[in-house]
Amino acid sequence: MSEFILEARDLELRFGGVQAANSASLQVRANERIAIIGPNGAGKTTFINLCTGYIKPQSGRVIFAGQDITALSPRAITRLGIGRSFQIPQLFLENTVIENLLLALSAREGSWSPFLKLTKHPKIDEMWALLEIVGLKDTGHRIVRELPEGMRKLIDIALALALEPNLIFMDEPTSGVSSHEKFQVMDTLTRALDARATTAIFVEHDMDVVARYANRVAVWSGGRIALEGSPEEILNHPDVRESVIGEVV
Amino acid sequence: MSRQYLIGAGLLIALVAFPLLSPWSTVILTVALCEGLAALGILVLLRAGQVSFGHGLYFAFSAYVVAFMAAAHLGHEVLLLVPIATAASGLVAALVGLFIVRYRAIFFGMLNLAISMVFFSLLEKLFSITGGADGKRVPRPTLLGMTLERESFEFWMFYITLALAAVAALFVARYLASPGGKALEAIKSNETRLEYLGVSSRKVLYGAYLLSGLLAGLGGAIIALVSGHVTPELAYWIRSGEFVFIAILGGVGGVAGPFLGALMFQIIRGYAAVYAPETWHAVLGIMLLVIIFFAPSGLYGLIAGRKRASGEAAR
Amino acid sequence: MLEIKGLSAEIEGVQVLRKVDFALAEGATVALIGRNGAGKTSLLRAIMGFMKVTAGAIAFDGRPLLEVKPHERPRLGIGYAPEDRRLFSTFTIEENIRLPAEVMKLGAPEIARRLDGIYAVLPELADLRHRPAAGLSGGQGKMAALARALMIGNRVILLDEPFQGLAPVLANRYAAALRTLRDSHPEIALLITESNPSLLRNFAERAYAIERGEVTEVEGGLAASSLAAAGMR
Amino acid sequence: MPPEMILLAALDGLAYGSLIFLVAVGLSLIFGVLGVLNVAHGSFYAIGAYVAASAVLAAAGMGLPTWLAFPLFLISAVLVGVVVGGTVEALLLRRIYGKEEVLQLLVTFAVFMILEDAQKVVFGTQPLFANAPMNWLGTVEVFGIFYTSYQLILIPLVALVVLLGLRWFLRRTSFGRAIIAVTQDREAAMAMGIDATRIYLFTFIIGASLAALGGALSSATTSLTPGIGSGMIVLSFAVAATAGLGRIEGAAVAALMIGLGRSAAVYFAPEFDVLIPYLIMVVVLLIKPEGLFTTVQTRKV
Amino acid sequence: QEKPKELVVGIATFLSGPASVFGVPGKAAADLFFEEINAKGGILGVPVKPVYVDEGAGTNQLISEYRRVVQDQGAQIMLGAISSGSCNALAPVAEDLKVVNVMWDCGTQTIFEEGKWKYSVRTQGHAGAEMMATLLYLMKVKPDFKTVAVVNQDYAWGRESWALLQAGLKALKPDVKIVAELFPKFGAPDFSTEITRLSALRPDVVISTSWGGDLDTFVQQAAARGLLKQSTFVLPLAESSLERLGAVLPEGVIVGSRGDHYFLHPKYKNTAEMQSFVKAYKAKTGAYPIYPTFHMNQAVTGLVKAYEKAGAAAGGKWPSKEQVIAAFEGLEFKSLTGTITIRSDHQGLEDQMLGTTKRVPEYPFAVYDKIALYPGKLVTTPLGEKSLDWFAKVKPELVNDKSIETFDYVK
Ligand SMILES: Nc1ncnc2c1ncn2[C@@H]1O[C@H](COP(=O)(O)OP(=O)(O)OP(=O)(O)O)[C@@H](O)[C@H]1O
Ligand SMILES: Nc1ncnc2c1ncn2[C@@H]1O[C@H](COP(=O)(O)OP(=O)(O)OP(=O)(O)O)[C@@H](O)[C@H]1O
Ligand SMILES: CC(C)C[C@H](N)C(=O)O
Ligand SMILES: [Mg+2]
Ligand SMILES: [Mg+2]
Repeated sequence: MSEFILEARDLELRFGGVQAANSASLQVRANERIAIIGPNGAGKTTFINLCTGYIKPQSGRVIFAGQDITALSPRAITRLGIGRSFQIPQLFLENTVIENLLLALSAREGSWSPFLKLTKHPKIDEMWALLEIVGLKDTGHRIVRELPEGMRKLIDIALALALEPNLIFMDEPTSGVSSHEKFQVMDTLTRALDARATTAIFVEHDMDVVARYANRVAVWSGGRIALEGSPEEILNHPDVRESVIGEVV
Repeated sequence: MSRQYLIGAGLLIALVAFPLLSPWSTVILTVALCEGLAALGILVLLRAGQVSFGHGLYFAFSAYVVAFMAAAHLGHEVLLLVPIATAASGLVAALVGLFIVRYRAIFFGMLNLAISMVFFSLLEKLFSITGGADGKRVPRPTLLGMTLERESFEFWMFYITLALAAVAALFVARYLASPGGKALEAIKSNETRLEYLGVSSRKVLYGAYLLSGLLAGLGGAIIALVSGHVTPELAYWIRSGEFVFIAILGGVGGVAGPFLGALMFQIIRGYAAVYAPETWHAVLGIMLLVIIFFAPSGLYGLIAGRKRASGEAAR
Repeated sequence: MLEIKGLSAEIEGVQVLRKVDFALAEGATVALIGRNGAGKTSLLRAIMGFMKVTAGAIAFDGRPLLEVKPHERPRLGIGYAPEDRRLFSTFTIEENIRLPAEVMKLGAPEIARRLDGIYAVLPELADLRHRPAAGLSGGQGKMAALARALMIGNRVILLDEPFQGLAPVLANRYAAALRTLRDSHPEIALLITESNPSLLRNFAERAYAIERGEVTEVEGGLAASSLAAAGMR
Repeated sequence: MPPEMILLAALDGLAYGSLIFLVAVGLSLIFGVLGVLNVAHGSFYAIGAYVAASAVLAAAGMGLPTWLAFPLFLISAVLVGVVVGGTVEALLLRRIYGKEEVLQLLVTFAVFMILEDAQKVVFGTQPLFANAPMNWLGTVEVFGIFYTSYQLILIPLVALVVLLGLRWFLRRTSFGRAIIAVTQDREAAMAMGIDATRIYLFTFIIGASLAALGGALSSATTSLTPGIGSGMIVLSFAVAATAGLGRIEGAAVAALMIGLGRSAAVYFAPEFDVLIPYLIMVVVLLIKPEGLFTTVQTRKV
Repeated sequence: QEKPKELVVGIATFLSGPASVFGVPGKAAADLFFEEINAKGGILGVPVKPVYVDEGAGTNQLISEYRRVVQDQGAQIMLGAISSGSCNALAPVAEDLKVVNVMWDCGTQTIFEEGKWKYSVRTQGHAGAEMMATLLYLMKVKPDFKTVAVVNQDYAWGRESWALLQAGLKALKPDVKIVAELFPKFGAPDFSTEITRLSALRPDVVISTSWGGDLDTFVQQAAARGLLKQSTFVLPLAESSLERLGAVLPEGVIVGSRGDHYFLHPKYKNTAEMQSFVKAYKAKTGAYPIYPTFHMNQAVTGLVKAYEKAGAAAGGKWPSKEQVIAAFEGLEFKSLTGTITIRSDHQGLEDQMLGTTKRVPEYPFAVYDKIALYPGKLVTTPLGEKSLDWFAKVKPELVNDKSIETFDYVK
C-alpha cells in the first residue's frame, strides 16, 4: 500500500485534434489540499473527469487507495469514497435543497426501504448541519430550480460532502460565488474537511482563494502538470504570473 | 401528503357505496379499476420522466395467461389465476426491463411500443393458438371454490379488485415518498448526479419498471375475468396510449389520480357511446384537451388544489 | 439611451426585481454588482425580454422596449452574453458567432469585418474557430458567448459575469480588451454584472449595487472604499 | 428462388419504403425541432390522402385532364399542412411548450382521436379510391413483371427530392440554420434575434405537409378507409426512433430498411411481415442505443 | 307479461375502424327498417327504439357497452355482431344476461357447431355455406384449373375461410397445387410485393375472401399491374365492393355476397319490397345496398316474425324473452331475397348466390352474370356435423346438383 491515497499515472486523452490529457500524472497524499490552476482549456476538468470515471483515458491508470479504478464507473468510484462537485452544478432541480441532500444521505446509508419516508430520514439533522457549513441553512426548503447559480454551486459541493468521501474533487468551487461570500464559505468548508480528514483537490481560478486554502498547487497546461509546489513558490513563479495570473491592471 | 390519503379515502368510500346504488355499474367500475391499475404503473414511470407506450403488453399478457389457464381448466380459481397471471406479467417485465432500462425518452417509449406491438402481432398471427384477432373466451372460474352466478361473481370481483387497488395505491404512495421513489424522480432531473451519488439509475428504474409491469399485469388479469373474453387489442398501442391518457387525465400528483382518471374515462366513454356512438373518440379527445389546458395537474390536481411553488413538490 | 423605470419582475410568482430604476447612457460603461441571487441575471434577462415583467417600463432610445418582441430586441443592436454560455453545440465556434449576424441578414463583407474585429479582441478564439462548440471547456465557452454578443451589440452589450470561470490572466486581458473596444467604439454602452467587482476596478466609471432585486447606485464607482461602504468587499 | 426475384422484391421494398419515408421524415423533423412526438401525424397523412383523393375525383368529375392530379396532390398537401397543421400548432401546442413532454404528446394524442372521427364525419366510412393518376402513368416491365411507374419511379423520386431538399434547406439556408438553433436552445436562439414562435409554426407546417403529401401520393395506390392513419403512425414512430433524434438521413435509411425488410419477409417468412419494423428498430437500438444517426450533445460536465 | 312502453333493441355494429364499411350501411338499413316498423305501429303494437354500440371500440369495451345497454338502458333484444370475434365474445355474455341475441352478420361456423347457446340465434348462413357455394361455383365454371394462390386478410375470417376452402379443394381436386398462401396484415395499404409474387407464379386461380378497403386496394393494385387478366380471380365478398370498384373490375371475375343478397337478384329485383328498399336506401346513403344491409333486414324481419309467433303462442300477451327465443326455433320467414329457416341449433339456413362479373351499359360498375343460386339446405353443414369434416368429404356430384338454379344477367 503506497503512501499516496490517489495516484494518476500518464493519463492520455484526445478529442479529435485536441490533447485534453497529455500523460497527465498527479500523486496525492492523504489530507492534502491541492489546488489545480491553469489557463482555460488546459485540461483541468478533463483530469477530474478521468479520475472519477466520467471519461475513460485512452491510456494510463488511476490508483485510489491501492486499487486500480481506471475502468470503474462513476458509481463504483463514488462508492469507494471519492466525491466530486462540478464546474456546472449537477443537482435535482425539481426537489428542495434538503431533499437533494437527503437523497445523497440515503445513497450513503443505503436506506432504500419503500416504507421509509425520505423527509423523515433518521439522520436528517446531519444534512441541516451540512447546509450550515455552506451557509445555506435558510434555503433548505427552497426548490433548487429557483436558486441562482452561485447557491447551486455550494449545494453541489454539499451533495459531495454528504457522502462523507475520503477524497473530494471540486471544480471551481467559488466561481459564481460572490466575492462577498467566497471566503466565509471556504473557511467553514475547509474546517469541515479537516474535521473529517477529507483529502481535497480543487480547480480554482481565484488566486486569493488558492493562496489561502491550498497547501499544494499544481499548474495545469496543455493537458498535464507544468509546475507543482507550495502556494508561495507557485504563485510567485514568474511563468505562472505570466501565463496564469497576469498582472492585475 | 396527508391530503393524498384524504382524497384516496374519499374515492374509496364513494366506490364502496356505488354498486349498491346501481348494480349494473359494477363491471364498468371494475374495468375502470383495472385500467386505473395500469395507469398507476404508468404514473410510476412518469416520475422518472419516462413514458411507456407499450404497457398494453403486460395488461394483455396476464389477460392471456388467465385465458389459457382457464381454457385448460388449470387452477380455474380466481385466487389462483390472478396472482399467477400477475406474476407472469411481472416476469416478462423483469426480462424486458433488463435491457429497456438502458434507454430514455423517445427510445424508452418507442421500444416499449415496439415490444408490445410484436406481442400484439403474434397474438393476431398465431391464431390457431391464440384465436387470432377474435381472441379467446374466458370461462368464469370459481371464487374461493364457489361457482357463482353472474351477479354475485361480478359483485365480489368488484370488491376484491377495489381492495387490491387500494393496497396497490397505498404501497405506491409509500414507495414514491421513500428515498427510492425520490431516486426515481432523480432519473428525470439529473442522472449524472445520481450516478455520482453512487446510485445505479438503471437499478432504480428497473425496480420501477418491474412494479409498473406488475400493476398493469394485475389489471389485465382481472379485466380478463370480468369481461370473460380477451383479444389482441389489449396489447395494441392505442390501448397503451389510453393508459398514459388516463394517468394524465387523473393527474400524476397522487396515486388516487389514475383511478379518478379511469373512472372519468369510463363515464365519459359511456355517455359518449350513448349520445355520440359515431364520435366518442372525439368526445374523449376534447375532454383530454380541456383537462390539459385548464387543469394540467389533472382531476387529482383539481381536487388537491394548486401545489405550492416550493415544498412538497407534486408533479 | 437605456432607461429603466420602476421595473418589477417575477419568476413563478417570486418577486425577483423590485422597482428597479436604472439608466445607461450612450457609450457608458456600468458595473452591476451584487451577491448571489441578488437579481443581476434577472435584470439582464428582463432587458432581453425573458422575464415576466409585472410593473415599470424600459425605454431604449426613448421607445418602449417592453413592446418589442424579445427576438427583435437584438436587432436594435443589443448584444447579450448569458451567464451560462448557451452555445449551439452542433455549430462550430465561428458558426455560433456568425449566427446572429446571419439571422439579421448582414452582408458577407460586414460579417467578415466584424469577425476580424472580434478575433483581434479575443485572439484565443481565432485558434478555436473551427471547433464544434459541443466540447468547449467552461472558460472557452465564456469567450465564445462574449464574442457572440460583440457580433451584434453595436449599441449596448450586456455581459452576465463574463469573467466567471476565466483564468485571471484572461480575465484581465478581457477587461483590457473591453476597454480598448470601448475606446474604439465610444458609442457602445456596456453593462457588466459581476459578483467579483475587483476586476472592474478603474474600468467601469459607474457602479450599481443590486440587493434582493433592488438597485442602488454606488457613490464613487468601484473604488474599494465605496464598495465597502455599499457593503461589499 | 431465382436471383431476379430478389431484385423484384427489392423494387417493391423501395417503393414502399419511399412512401414510409415521406410520412416519417415529417414526424422526425417535428420531433427534432419542437421535441414533440406528434401522434396526430398519422391523421395528417390520412387527411392529406382524403383531400387529395376527393380533389382528384372532383377534377375528374369536371372532366379535367388527369395530369392535373399531380399539382393537386401538392396543393392539397400544403393546404392540409397549413390549415390543419397550422391550426393545431398555433391553437394548441404553442400554449404548452414550457410544460412536460408527456402533456404535449397527449395533446397530439387528443388531436389524433378528434381527427380520426372528423375524417369519418367528413369523408364517410366507405373506402375512397382515386387511382386515375397511377394508371395514367402506365406501367414498366421488369423481367416480365409489370410495375406501375407511379410506385416504381414517381414515389421514390419524390422521396429523393424531399430528402435532398430538406438536407439543403436545413444545412445551407439561414432559415434552416435558425431551425437547428431553436432545436438546441429556444431562448438563446431568441437572444440571437431568431423568431422561435415563427420557426415552430413553420416547422410544424412543413412536417404536417410532408405527412399530407405522403397521404396524397398514396391515395392513388391504396383505398382510404377509417383508421389508415393509425397504421401509418406506428410505422413512422418506428422510423423516427430507429433514425435517431430528428435525423432526416436516419429516417431515409430506416424507412428503406423497413420497406426492403417487409418485401423480403413476404418472400421468405410471410408470418414476420408485420413484425419487421419493430424487429428492425429493436435490433438497431440494441446496437446503437441512440439510433442510426446520433447528434452531438452539449457537454454538461 | 305487461307490454312495455317501448322495445329497446341494442345493435352492435362497426361504427369506427375499417369494418365500418359494413357497419355503417348496416346501421343505415336498420334505421330504415325500424322507421318502417314504427310507422306501422311497432312490434305487437310496441314502438321499437334502436340503440347502437360501436364494435370498433375493441371487444372488451364492446362487452361492457353491451352490458350497459342491457342492464342500464333495458334492452330486451340485442343484435350482435359483424365480426366473428364479437359474436364469440357476446354469445356467453348474452347467456349471462339472459337476453335474446340475434347474430346479424358474423360468419364463423364454429359458434353453433362447438357451443350451445340458448339465447343466441343467427339469421343468416355461416362461413361453411358461403365457402361451399364458392367452391362448387368455381368447380362449375372453371373445372380445369391446376394451380391456386390465396391472398387473405390475416385474421380469423381470412384464415378460417381459407381452411374450409382448402379442405374442400383437397376433396374435390386432390391434384390441384397451392402455389402461394399469402396473408397480408389486416388493413395493409400496399400489396405490391404480393402482386409481384403472383405475377411471377401465374396461378390459374387467385382466391381472396378479403373485403372492404383491403379488397378494393388489392383489386385496384392488381388491376393496374395486369394481374386480373392473368389469373381467374375468386372474390366471395366482392358484391360489397362492386359499386366502389366501378370500372376497375373486369369481366370474368367470380364474385359472391355471403348469401343470396343482390339488389339485382334475378328473382326478386322487381318485387315491391326490393324496389322500395333500394330506392329508400339510395336516397338515404347515395349508394346501392350491399349485403350487410340485407343481413340486417333478415335480423329485423326474423325478430318481428319471432315476436308475432311468440305473441300468438302467448295468447296475444307480451311474450317473455324465453318465449321469443323459443319462437325462433324452426321459424321460417321471407327475406328481401329468399326464405330463411332457423334450425334447432339456432343456425339460419340461407341460400347462397355467386356469379361472374359482366360489364353492362346500365351501370357504371360490374354486375352479376352466369348467376348460380345454391339452396341453403344444400350447402350448409348438416346439423350436428363440423364444417371442416364435412368439407373434407364433399362429393363432386354436389357441383351439378339439380336443386341449383342458374340465371344469366337480364336487363
Ligand atoms: N467532450 C469534448 N469534446 C471535444 N473537446 C473537448 C471535450 N472535452 C474537453 N475538450 C477539450 O479539451 C480541452 C480541456 O478541456 P477542460 O474542460 O478540461 O479544460 P479546463 O482546464 O477545465 O478549462 P476551464 O478552466 O475553462 O474549465 C479543451 O480544449 C476542450 O475544448
Ligand atoms: N426559476 C426560478 N423560480 C423562482 N425564483 C427564481 C428562479 N430563478 C431565479 N430565481 C430567484 O431570482 C433571484 C435572482 O436570481 P438571479 O439569477 O438574477 O441572481 P444573480 O444575481 O444573477 O445570482 P448569481 O450571481 O448567482 O448569478 C434569486 O433570488 C433566485 O432565487
Ligand atoms: C365481415 C365479414 C366478412 C366477416 C366477419 N369479419 C366475420 O368474421 O364473420
Ligand atoms: Mg473546467
Ligand atoms: Mg446570475
